[in-house]
Amino acid sequence: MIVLNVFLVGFLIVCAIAVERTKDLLSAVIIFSAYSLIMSVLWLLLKSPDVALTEAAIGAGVTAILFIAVIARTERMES
Amino acid sequence: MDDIILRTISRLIIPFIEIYGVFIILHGHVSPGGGFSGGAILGTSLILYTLVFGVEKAQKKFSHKVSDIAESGGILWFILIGLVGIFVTGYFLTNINAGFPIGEPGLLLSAGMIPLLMIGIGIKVASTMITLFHTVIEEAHHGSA
Amino acid sequence: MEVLKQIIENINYIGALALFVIGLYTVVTHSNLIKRIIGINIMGTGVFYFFVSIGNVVGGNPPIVDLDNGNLIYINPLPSGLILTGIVVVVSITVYSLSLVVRIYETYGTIDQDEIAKIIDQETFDD
Amino acid sequence: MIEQLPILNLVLLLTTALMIPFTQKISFKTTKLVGFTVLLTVLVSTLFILLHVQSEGAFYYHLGGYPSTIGIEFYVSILSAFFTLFVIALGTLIYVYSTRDIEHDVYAQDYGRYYTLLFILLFSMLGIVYTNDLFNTYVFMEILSITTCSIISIKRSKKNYTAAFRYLMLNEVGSLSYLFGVALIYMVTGYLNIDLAAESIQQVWHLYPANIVIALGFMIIGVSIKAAIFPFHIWLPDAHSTAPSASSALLSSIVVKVYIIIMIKVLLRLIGIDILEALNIPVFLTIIAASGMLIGSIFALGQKDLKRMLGYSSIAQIGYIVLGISLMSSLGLTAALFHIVSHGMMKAALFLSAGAFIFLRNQRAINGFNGLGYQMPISMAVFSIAGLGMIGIPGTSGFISKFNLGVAILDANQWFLLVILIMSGVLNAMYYLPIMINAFLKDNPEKNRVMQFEKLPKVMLVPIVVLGLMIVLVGLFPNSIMSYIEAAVAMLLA
Amino acid sequence: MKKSVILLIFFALFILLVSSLFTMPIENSVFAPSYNATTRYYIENSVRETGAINLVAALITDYRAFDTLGETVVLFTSIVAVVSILRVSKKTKGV
Repeated sequence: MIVLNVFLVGFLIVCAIAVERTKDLLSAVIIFSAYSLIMSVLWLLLKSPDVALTEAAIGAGVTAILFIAVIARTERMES
Repeated sequence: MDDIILRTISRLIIPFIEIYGVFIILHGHVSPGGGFSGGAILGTSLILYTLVFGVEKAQKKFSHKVSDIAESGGILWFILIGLVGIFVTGYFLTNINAGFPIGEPGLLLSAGMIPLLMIGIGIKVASTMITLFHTVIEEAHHGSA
Repeated sequence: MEVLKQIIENINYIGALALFVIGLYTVVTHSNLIKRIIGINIMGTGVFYFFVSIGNVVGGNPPIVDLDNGNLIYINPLPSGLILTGIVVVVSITVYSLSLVVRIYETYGTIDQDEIAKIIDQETFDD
Repeated sequence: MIEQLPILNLVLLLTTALMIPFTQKISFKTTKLVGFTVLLTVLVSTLFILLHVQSEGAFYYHLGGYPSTIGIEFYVSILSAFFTLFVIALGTLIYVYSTRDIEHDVYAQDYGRYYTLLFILLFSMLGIVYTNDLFNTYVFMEILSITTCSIISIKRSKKNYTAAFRYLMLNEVGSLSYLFGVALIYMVTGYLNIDLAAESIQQVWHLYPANIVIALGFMIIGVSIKAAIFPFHIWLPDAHSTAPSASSALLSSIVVKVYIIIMIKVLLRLIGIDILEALNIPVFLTIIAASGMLIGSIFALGQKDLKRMLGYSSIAQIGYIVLGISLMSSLGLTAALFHIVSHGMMKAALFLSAGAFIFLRNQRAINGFNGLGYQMPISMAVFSIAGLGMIGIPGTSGFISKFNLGVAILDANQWFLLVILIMSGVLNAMYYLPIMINAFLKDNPEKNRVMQFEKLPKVMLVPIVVLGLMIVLVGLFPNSIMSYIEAAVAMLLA
Repeated sequence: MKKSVILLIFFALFILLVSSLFTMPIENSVFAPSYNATTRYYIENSVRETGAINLVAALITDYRAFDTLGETVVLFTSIVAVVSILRVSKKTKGV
């Protein structure tokens, strides 16, 4: 279990740095969505199923959809 | 987006998502979940409907008028339940002491005001999510002002 | 070796701090407005992760009472409850700031802070 | 019954906010009347609470009837009772003013939304002042930050969007820093209730000093960003100058002060003076306050836009308040709390009269005030009174607060601070006096020097005049509010 | 150049936070200071007092229901704020 935990945290930090580095905002949002999903798995490992469920529905679902809707209305690349 | 596969599949899937959302809201006090996650799932089903069938059709199902009532109503419902506590015991948002039936722990019909509040929160969250999505995309449809 | 063991045992806290700092860095250094909003979200999850980690108990059970077995150890339910509130709050802020971004793009034609500052300077210079 | 008044006030304000979308459909006039009635009711009941607390002492209100270890509670002390009265009184005046002023700044379709936001704003400020729970404070802080930004952006003009966005981002960084501090405090104490956490901090302070130090740092920085304390003030000039006039008055006179109340709660009630002095926090605060006082005034000197100048002046005045807190003595705190009230009244008067100039003449540039005193005598007179108060001329409330601050500084034996105080006063005079002199003594070639009757609508004029009278009355009879403030300080330092 | 300095500052902040982390009570056991009498009270009494076996639900909608009220108000505020800048009503369209 602890190996999975360390692995997921490492993945999480890589995702966060990737979001920070990516110039393409759409990819950044999609990576961020994956990040939220990993976060919800981690919260499941920390035995908080309520928070995990909420994060999976709100963080990975609704937030990502709204980000994409806004990017569709503005510009996609970061200069 | 007029695709027969999308339309058929989403017609099939959306009712299940909605039932799942309602299930999560109603079982908030006996299993993980509750108003926030269930409401978000319910909202996501309507977002899916909007994406497949377009804003106009979705707004016919969920108009501004309905969303106005759902948003104010969710909080007013919360306040109303809180005020019951004030009238009975003198404290805001009281559960058992205000006379809400506790039932047998572990069953669906138990825990006094908790499921009632969860329903209010669920409606509120679902309507907020869908209204926010409609507001953000609807103007692109009309062309920028 | 000792240090590595300590790090692995407390990886949750360290990860949370790392996310907090990365989020803050993104908010401070990036001039793209959407990137900043994502930074706020990362920072928020970092804080929430830290908060939930405080409530964790090694070998504990999820905070759903098992009525048949009274001797279980449960984790601390309070941090989870607080974070449920926190997640929804951050989503609300995100949505509002996104709608501001939509309007900023419509009026200035860009969502880059530096370019907007240039346009504003130009306008005040013209006045 | 009187114990339930705080929560009933909150519920009343919230219900009004929720009902406005529906009453607005009936008629906008009824909405305004209903709002005014609600505010008057809340004002009267806060007054009752204050009188009750003064005679019977502070009381706790437990939400849900749960004791303070497990539930949320309100702590209605003389401090919170007095400041809720202050918030609601100023809020009511600004509300009355805004009923006409919004026609100038906001589209007709957004009137109802503006008042919804205004009532939620008042709701959250009352909540922050009453609550005795760290996480509950965070929730109310978030409501407050989102409403303050949206009453700026509701004007729907170009600069408002960028100002509101920058404000929102900094606000959110501040909130999350505060929440991180709360997490660290919760980690070592296990309580979110301020009193219980404070007791526990006194015990564990030697065991886990790192927690307390980092938590204090993050919480103070978070609140400082929101209160525009000197190095974190960058959002304030834009936000205050672009917002609708009524919103600027609200932001500058009440909202910023509410964050300072949170700061006082965290510093004095949660952490306690002993730990603060062991960590040398007062010295840091003094440096921040002194540099804020000077730099805010210096920037204000160079401004061409009236509202922007008032914004920079706020930064300097917040420096005065922080200076009073940083002295950590009962005299210093008295001066700080008095200056919160007096600056609130003066800044509200200044912003409202500035709004009046914009409303009637569209006059924002500082160099265009020649002869305005003859065209708008009443608002200009109130502007002058408030400006003189900012400089610290005897007879205004500003003089009393500066005098008290000076006494507190002398008591603490810190002479260089007195020099800074006087320098800041001189700088204040340098940017407020020219406006008044231009308005009353300089000729305007286009208009003759005949005193005209003021054409400002009555609902806008009355709040301005009331604020002007209040500044003078508090300046002449400071003891009327000083007794409450001294009781509050005695409670904080006990 | 400026960016690398900022990066260094943030890295220093991270190192500072992590190094002070090891003096904090991070053992994650039932003996941690945050797992105090209040937590035990919630675990032992919440089923009897609220009837909900999900402790988190009991917390957010009973013991600390006022937080949840505040949080629904945040949602309501956000929607009013978004609508107040994005929605263009039919009457004023084109303004």
